[in-house]
Amino acid sequence: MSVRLILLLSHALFALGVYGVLTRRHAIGLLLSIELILNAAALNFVLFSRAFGHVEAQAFALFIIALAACEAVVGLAIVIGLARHAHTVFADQVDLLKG
Amino acid sequence: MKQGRGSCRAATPPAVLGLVGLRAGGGVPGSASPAEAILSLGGLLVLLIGAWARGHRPALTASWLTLAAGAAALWSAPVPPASSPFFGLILCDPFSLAFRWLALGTLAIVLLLASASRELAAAVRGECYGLLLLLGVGLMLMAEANHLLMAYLAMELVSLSSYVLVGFLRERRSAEAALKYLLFGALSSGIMLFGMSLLFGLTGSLAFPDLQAAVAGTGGPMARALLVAAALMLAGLAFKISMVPFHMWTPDVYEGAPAAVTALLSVGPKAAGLALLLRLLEALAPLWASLSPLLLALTVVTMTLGNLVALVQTNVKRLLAYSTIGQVGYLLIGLAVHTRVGHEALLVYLVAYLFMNLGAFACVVAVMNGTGSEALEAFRGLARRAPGLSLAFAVFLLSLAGIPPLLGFVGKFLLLGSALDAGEVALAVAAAVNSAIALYYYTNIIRLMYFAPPAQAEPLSPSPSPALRLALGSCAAATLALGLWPGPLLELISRLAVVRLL
Amino acid sequence: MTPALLWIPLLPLAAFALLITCGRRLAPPVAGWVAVAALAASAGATLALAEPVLRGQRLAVRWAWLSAGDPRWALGLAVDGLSWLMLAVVTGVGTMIACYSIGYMRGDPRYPRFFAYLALFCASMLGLVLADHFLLLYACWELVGLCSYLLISFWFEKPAAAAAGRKAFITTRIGDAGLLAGILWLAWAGGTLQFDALAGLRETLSHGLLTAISLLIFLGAVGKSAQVPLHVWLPDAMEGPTPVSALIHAATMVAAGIYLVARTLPLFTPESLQVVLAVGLLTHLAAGTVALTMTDIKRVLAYSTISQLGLMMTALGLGAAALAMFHLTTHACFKALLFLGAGSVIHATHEQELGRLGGLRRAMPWTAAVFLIAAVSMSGVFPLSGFWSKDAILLAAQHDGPPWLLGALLAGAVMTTAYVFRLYLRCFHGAPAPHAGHESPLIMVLPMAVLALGAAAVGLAGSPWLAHPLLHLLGLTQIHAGIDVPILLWSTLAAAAGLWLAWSVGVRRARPLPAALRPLGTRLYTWAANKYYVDEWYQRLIIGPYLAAARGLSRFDLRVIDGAVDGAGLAGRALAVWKERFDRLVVDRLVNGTASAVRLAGAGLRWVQTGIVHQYLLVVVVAVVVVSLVLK
Amino acid sequence: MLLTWLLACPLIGMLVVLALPKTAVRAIRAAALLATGFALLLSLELLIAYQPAAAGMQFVERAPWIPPLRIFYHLGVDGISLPLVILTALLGFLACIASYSIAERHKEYFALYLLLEVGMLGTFLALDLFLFYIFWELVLVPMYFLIGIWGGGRREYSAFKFFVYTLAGSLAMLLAILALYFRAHTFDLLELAAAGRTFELGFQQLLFLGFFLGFAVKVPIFPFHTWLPDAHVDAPTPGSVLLAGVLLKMGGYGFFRIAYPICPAAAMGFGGAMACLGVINIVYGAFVAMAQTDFKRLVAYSSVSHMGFVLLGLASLTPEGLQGAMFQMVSHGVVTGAMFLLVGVLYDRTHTRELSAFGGLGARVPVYAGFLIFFSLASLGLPGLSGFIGEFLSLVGAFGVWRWQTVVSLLGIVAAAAYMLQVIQQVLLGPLNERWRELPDMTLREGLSLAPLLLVTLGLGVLPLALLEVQDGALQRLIAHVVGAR
Amino acid sequence: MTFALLLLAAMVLAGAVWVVTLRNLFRAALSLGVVLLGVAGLFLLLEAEFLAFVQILIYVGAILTLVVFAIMLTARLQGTPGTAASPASRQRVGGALAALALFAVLAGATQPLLWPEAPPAGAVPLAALGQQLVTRLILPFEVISLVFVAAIVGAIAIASGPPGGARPR
Repeated sequence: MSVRLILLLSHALFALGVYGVLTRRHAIGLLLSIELILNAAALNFVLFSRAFGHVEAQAFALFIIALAACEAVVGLAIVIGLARHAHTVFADQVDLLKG
Repeated sequence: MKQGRGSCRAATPPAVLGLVGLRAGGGVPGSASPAEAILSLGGLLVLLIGAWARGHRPALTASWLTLAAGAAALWSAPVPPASSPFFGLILCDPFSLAFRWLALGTLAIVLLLASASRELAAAVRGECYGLLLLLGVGLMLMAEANHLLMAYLAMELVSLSSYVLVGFLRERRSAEAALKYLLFGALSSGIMLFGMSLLFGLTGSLAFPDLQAAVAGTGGPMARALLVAAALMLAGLAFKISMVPFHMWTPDVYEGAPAAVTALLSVGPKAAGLALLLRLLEALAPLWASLSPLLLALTVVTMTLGNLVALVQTNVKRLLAYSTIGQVGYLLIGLAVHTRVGHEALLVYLVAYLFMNLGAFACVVAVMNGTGSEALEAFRGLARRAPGLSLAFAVFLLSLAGIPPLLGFVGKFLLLGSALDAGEVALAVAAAVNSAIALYYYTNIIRLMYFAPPAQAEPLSPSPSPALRLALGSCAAATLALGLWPGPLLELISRLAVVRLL
Repeated sequence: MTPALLWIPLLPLAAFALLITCGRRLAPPVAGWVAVAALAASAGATLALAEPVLRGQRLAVRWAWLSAGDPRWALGLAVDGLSWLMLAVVTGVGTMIACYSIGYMRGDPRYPRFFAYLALFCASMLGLVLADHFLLLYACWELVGLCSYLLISFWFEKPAAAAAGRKAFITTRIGDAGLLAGILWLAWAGGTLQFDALAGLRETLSHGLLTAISLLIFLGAVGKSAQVPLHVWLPDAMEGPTPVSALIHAATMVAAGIYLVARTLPLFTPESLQVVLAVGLLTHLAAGTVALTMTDIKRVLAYSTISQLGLMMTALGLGAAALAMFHLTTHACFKALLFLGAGSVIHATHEQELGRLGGLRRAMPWTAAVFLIAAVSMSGVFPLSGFWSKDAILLAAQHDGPPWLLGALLAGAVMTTAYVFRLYLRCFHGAPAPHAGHESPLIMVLPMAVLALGAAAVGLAGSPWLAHPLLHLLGLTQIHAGIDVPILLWSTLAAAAGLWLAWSVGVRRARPLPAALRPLGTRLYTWAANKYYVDEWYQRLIIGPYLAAARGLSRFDLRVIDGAVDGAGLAGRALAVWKERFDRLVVDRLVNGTASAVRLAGAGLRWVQTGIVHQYLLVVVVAVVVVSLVLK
Repeated sequence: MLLTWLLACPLIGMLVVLALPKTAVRAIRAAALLATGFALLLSLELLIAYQPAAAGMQFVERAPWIPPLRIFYHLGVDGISLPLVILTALLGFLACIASYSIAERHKEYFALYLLLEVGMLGTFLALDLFLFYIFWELVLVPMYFLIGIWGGGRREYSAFKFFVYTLAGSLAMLLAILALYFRAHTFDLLELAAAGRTFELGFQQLLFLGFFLGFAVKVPIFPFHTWLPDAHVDAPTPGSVLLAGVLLKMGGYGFFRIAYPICPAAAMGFGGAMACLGVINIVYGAFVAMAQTDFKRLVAYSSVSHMGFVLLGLASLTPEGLQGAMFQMVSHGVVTGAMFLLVGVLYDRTHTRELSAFGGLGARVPVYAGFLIFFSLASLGLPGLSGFIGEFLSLVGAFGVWRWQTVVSLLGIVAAAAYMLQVIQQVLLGPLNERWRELPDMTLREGLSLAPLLLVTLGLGVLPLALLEVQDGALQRLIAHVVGAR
Repeated sequence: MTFALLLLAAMVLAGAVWVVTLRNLFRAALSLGVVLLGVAGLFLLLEAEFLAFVQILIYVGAILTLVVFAIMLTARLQGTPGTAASPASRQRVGGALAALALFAVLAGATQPLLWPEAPPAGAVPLAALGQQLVTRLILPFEVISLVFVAAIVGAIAIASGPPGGARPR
C-alpha cells in the first residue's frame, strides 16, 4: 500500500479540481470541481487515518462528505436563484459588482 | 503596559470582573457552552416560527428571547481559566469568552438592523433571523475550536449561513454576490481542508495541543511540508477575514448583500476568524519564526490596499467593504506582533470595531430606508435632513479614522503601541500612514453630509425606526463613552486576552 | 530734577493721547494749541534743566523693562550736554513749527490728527534724545520713523504721498535693521547697552569687533540721516505737509543719525570713522550737485538737507562730534526757517515749481526777509550762525583731515550758496509770476521771525566771544572753533562764488563752460538732474528683483511646496478625486507629485477588481502557491 | 478645581446650546457668550492667583482616568501655559462676539465653537501626554467643521487640507508618544521629562522627529505650512482668529512642553536646524506675503513669518530667546487675531478681500483705519507694541547662538514693513475707490471685540515685564533642564 | 492490490480530467460519478468500508442526483437544453499553470518525506467509528445537523420562487 502514490493521486485530484474551478464557466461546473477538491481531502484523511490508525480522521472524512452535500445544496440553490434573477448560469457573466 | 498589567494583577479584581464570571472551579464537560446550545435550539425554533407564523414579529420576539437567554447563559456559566469540554474539541478560556460576547453583541445589533431594514422581504425575515442565530453559534464555535474538525465545521456553519444570507434579496446583485461568495468560499475552504488533511498526515493529530507538540522540533523537508500545509490553511482563514490577497470577494459581496448582512459579515466572521487564526498560530507556534514575516507583510499590504482602493469608491457599502479590509489590516497588527500587548490591543480594537462599524452600517441602513440609494451621493446634505443620524455617522466615521476621544482611537492607539512595543517600527509607521490615507474617504462622507447642500430639503423619511435608533444610539454611546472612559474595558480585556503563549 | 526729565517726553505724549482720542471733538485751533502748549511746556522743562547740565551734571532715571534682573534690558532716560542741546533744538524748533502749523494747516479735514502725529513725533524724538540706553533709543528711533511715515503720507489721497511715506519707512528700516544687528551684537559682546558705559568698551572689545559694531550702528544713521546710499527717501518725503518737512526732514529726525553717531562715537574705530567720513563727504557733494538742478522748491531744500547732513557726517568722520552737533543746531534753525519760508510761499501760491514762481518779494516781504536771512546763514556768511558752525568744520578738516578735504568742503560750500541763492533769487526776485502771493498770517510769520533770530544768532554760542558755552556744554576741551582768518577768507570767497553762480547760471542762465566742455557739462547736468539715476538703479537692482522673488516664491509655494507636501501628506489624493471641482493647477501639481503614485495605485488596484469571479479565484490559487513558496 | 471649571465652562455652554431649540438664536448666542465670558473670567482669576515665584506646576489636579494604562486626568499650569490659557480664553471670548455675524446653522456653529474652546484650553492645561493628545485632536474636528460649513471660497478643500495635514502630523506624534510610553511606562509629562534625560541620543532623536512633525504642521514650519493660507483664507472670521491666535500656538507650546523637555539632547542637537527653519519661515513667509493680492492670505503668510521668530528664539535656548519665543506667541495671537477680525469686518461689508479692490478707505472709515494701522504696526514689530518685544527678544536670544541665521532673519523685519505698509497703502491710502463711497464704519460690537486686543497689544508693548515675569521661572527651569542634560 | 490501486487511480484521474474539461456539463456530472466511485473504491482499498458506503450513498446517490436536477432546472430557466456544451474558458492557460504549480508545490513538499507504511492490520473498526461519533465527536455531530438545517432552510429560501414577484421597494 503506497501512501506516497495515493498521496500523489490526491494531489492530482486536488490540482485538477483547482483547474476546474479556474476554468469551468458554468456555475454548476465549478461546484463539480469543488467536489473534486473535497474528495481529494477526504481521500487524504482516509489514507492517513489508515496509516495512523486514527479514528477521528476517518470521522473527519465522513463529515467532509456530509458538508459536501450541504455545500452542494446551498450552491445549487444559489445557482438556481442566479438563473432566476440574473438569467445566467455562467460565473464569468456575473460581473455587475466590480471596482 | 507591562507596569500597568503588574499593578492590575496586584490589585483585587474590580467589580466588573464579576460580570464575566471569572470564578474558580471547573465546569462539567458539556455544560460549558450552554449559550451555544440555547442559540442553536433558539435558532431552530425561530426557523420553525418563521416558516409557520405570519409576519416576522413572532420570529423576532423569539430571536430576542433566544439572545437574551444566550446572554444570560454566557453570563452565568462558570468559566475557569481554561477548560476543554467535549473531549478537548473546544476550549473555553477567557479569550474565547471574549469572542463569544463579541459574537453575541454583533448578533444583537445585526438583529436590530435586520428587523429595521426595508430591503429584506417580510416573507423571509423569519428564516433570516434563524440563520443569523445559527451563524452566531458558528462564530462562537470558531472562537472556541481547539481541534481541526471543530474549526472546519464551525467555519462551514458560518460560511453556509452567510452564503444564504447574502443571497436573500431576490434580485440580481444579491444572487451574484451569493454566487461569488459561495465559489470563493468553497474554493478557499477546500484549499484549507486539503491543508488540514496534509497537516494531519504530517503530524498524525487533529487537536491543537497535539499539533503543537507534534510540530515542535521539526526541521528539513518536514518543516517545509508543514509550512505548505500552513499556507493552504491560511487561505481559508484569510478568506474569512478578508486578508489580502484573499479579499477580492469582499467588496462585491458587501455591495450585493443586504446591508444588515453586510454589517454582520464585516464584523462577526472577522472577529471569529481572527480568533481562530490566533489559535491556529498557537498550534503552529514552533513555525512562528517562518510565519511571522509573511504575516507582517500581509498585514501591511492588507491595510494599504484596503485604504487605497477605498479612496475611489462611490458606493457606500463598497466603500465600507474596503474600509473593512483596511481595518482588518489594523487588527492583524495585534496578531502579527504576537505579544500579549498585541492580543489585548486586538481585542480592544475588535470591541471598538464592533460598535463603530455596526453603527456605520446602521446609518447606511437608515439612509437606504430613507432614500433607497446606497450611493455616496445619497449622503449629500444629510446633516440638514437628519441631524441626529448624521452626527452619529460622523462619530462612527471619525472613530473608524481613529480620532480621539472615540473608542476607535483607543484601539488604534494600543495597536500602534503594540507594534512599537514589539519593535516593529516600520509596521507602526505603515499603519500611521494608512490612517492618514483612510482619513480621506471617511471625511469625504462627512464632507458630503455636512458641507454639501442637500438635494432635497425635507427631512429624511421615514426617519429611523426605534430599532434602528436603538442600534445607532447604543453604538454611538458605546463609541463615545468607552472612548472617554476606556479604563474598565481595558481592565476587563487585560484579563481576557490570556492566550497560551509559548 | 528727575520728574522734569520725565515730563519732557510725557507732555507731548499726553497731548497725542488727548488728540488721537478726542481730537475730533475739539475745535480746530484748539487742537493745535494743545500741541503747542505741550511742546512749549517741554521746552520750558528743558530750559529748567539747563543749569544743572551746564554744571556738567548727568541726570538719569532708570527702570526695569524686559527683565527684572538683567541691566542690559532696562530702560532709562538721562540728560547730559549732548542730549540737552538736542532737546533744546527739538523743543524749540518744534514749538515754533507747531505754532506755524496752526496757520498752515487751517481748514484741513484731518487737522487734529495732524497735531496728534506731530505731538507723537515730538514725544518720540524727545525720548530718542533722552534715552541713555540703546534699547529705548532703538524703540524711539522706530517710533519717529513711524511718525515720519504717518506725516509724509498725511495727505494720503495723493498716491505720491502714500508711496513716499512707505518708501521712507522701508528705506530707513533697512538702516534700522543694521542698527538692530549692531545693538544685538553689542548686547552679546559688550554685555551692556548703556551709553555711559560705551567708553569702557573700547578697552574690553577687540578692534575688529568694534569696527563691525560701529559700522552697523552707522548703517542705522545712514538710513535715518539720508546718507548715500539710503538717501532716496528724503526727497520723496517732501510730499508731506511743509511744516513736517521743516521739523522732521530738516531739523530733527534726520539729525538723529548725527546724534546717534555723536553719542556712540566711543565705539568708532579709525577705520569706521574713515567710512563715516567717506560717506559723509560723498553725500555732501553729490546731494549738493543734485540740489543745483532741482526745480521744485522743496526738493531743492531736501537735497540741501541731505548735503548738509553729509557735512555733519564728515565732521563726525573727523571725530569732531561737537562740531557736528553745533552745525546740527544751526542747521536746524536755518533749514527749518527755509522750509517754513518755502511753506509760506506754497501756502500763498499753491505752487512749488521754481519755473512758475518769481518776484514774490513784494507780496511777501516778511517771508522774503526771513528766507534771505536763512540763506545767508546757510551760506556761511560772517557773522550769522551758519558761518560759525561751518567754519569750525572747515577748520577741523584743515587740521585733522587729509589735505584735499578742505578743498572738497569748499566746493561744497560754493554749491551750498549757489543752490540756496538760486532758490531765493528765482522765488522772490525777477518777474512776478502769475500767482499773486500774499503774506502769510501772523501765526505763521511770528514763528519764522523767531527762527530767523535763531538762524542769525545761535551760532554766536560757538563764537570765541561768548567763551564757547556750547563747547562747554558738550564737555569738550580740544576745540578748533574760532576765527581763523584764512579759513574765513576762503569761505567768504566760496560764498561769493556761489552767489555769482546762482546769479549768472541759476537766474540769468548764462553758460559758464567753454563750448568744448559743454557736452560733458550737459551730461553731468542730466545725471544730477536725474539724481544720478539712483532710484532707477534701485528699482532695477533691488525692488524689481525683490518683488520678482516674492512672486516667484509665492508661485513656488503654491505649486512646488504645496504639491510636494500634498503628495507626501497624501492630501493630493483628495485633490485628485476632486479634480472636477478644482482648478487645473491643482491637477497639474498632482501629476508631478507623489500623490499621482498613490492615485494610480488606487485606481490600478481598483481595476484589478474586475468583478469576474474566475480571476478572483485565480488570484487565490496564485496567492496560495506564492505563499507556499515564500514560506521558509 | 479651578482648571476643571475652566474646562467645564465651554463644555457646559456646549451642552446648553445643544439643549436649546434650533430657532432660539439669541439664546444660543447668549449662552455661548456667557460660557466663553465665564471662561475668560476664570482665566483671569487664574492669573491673579498664580504665584510667579513658586516653582513647578500650580493648580494641579490629578485623578485616575484610564488606570490600566496609567493615564491620569492631570491638569496644571505654569509660566509657559498660563499666558496661552489666558490668550485662548480672551480670543475665545472675543471671537465669540465676532461670531454674531454667523448667519446660518447657529446651533451647530456655537456647539462646535465651544467644543473647540474646550479642546484648546485642554491642550494647554493637560499634563498627561495622553490627555494632551486627546485635546490636541479634539481641536481638529470642530475646526474642520467650522471651516467646512461656515467658510468661504474653497472651504471644503481647505477644511480637508487642514484636517489631513494636521492629522498626518499628529500621527507622527502619536507614534512618538507610544514609543515613549512603551519605554517609560508613563504618560505623565513631568515624569517623562525626568525620564527623557536618561534616554540615549538616538532614541531621543527619533522621538524628537515624531514630535517635531506633529508640532511643525501646527506651527507651521516650512515646508509644512501650505495648509495654513488655505485654511485661514477660507475659514470664517472667528475661525481664522482662533486658528491664527491659538491653534498655531499649540505647535509652539508643544515644543516648550513636550519636545524640548523630553528630548533635551536631541533638542540641543537639532538647534541649528530649528534655527535655520525659523529663518526660512521668517524670510520665506515675508517674501511670499509680499506677493499676495488677497488680504487674508497676506495675513496668513505673515503668520508664517512671525512664527519663525518663535522657532528662532526656541532654538537659542537662552533666557532671552525663550522669553521672546513665548512672548511672540502671545503677541502674535493677539495681533494676528485682531488682523483677522479686521479683515472680517471689511469682508462683511464689501464681500471681497482683494487688496486692489480697496483704496482710500482711510478717509471713509477713520476708526477702522486707526485699528488697522495700529495692528499693522504691531504686526511689523513697531516698538511700543507687543510684536516688537517678542521679535526683539527672540533675536537677542538667537544672536549669541545662531549669529548668521539671526542676521539673515533681519531681512524679514525689513520685508515685514514692506508688506504691511503695502496693505495699509492699498486699503487705506490713495484716492477713495468709488465703490465704497457708502461704506459704513465699524459698529460698536466690532469695536468692542477689537478694543481689548488693542489694549493688550499696547500694554504688553509698554510693560512687557508683566508677562515676562510670569514666564520667567518656568523658562529658566526649562533651560536648566535641557542644557543641564548634556 | 497494487493493480487495483492503479486501476482505481486511473479511473479517478480520467474521471477528474473529464469533469474539468468536458464541454457538456451533463457528461461532466456523470464523470464526477466515475471519480466518486473511484474514490469509494480507494476507500475500500484502505479498508474504510463504511466510508465507501457513505460515499456511494450520499455522494453518488444524493449529491450527483441533485446536481443533475439542478443542471436540468437551470437549463429550463435559461431556455437552453441541459446537455448543451458550455463555451471554453478564457483563462485555461492561466488556470492550468496555476493548478500545475500548485501540484508541483504540493508534490514537492510531500514526496521527499518518509511516509509510514500503513500497518497491515491498522484498519479502523466500524464500531470504533460509531462509538466515536456518539461520544468524542458528539459536538461535531450536533453541529453538522445545524449545518444541514441551515443549508436546507437557506436553500429553500433562496431557490423558491418569488412569493409576490419582485422585492417590495
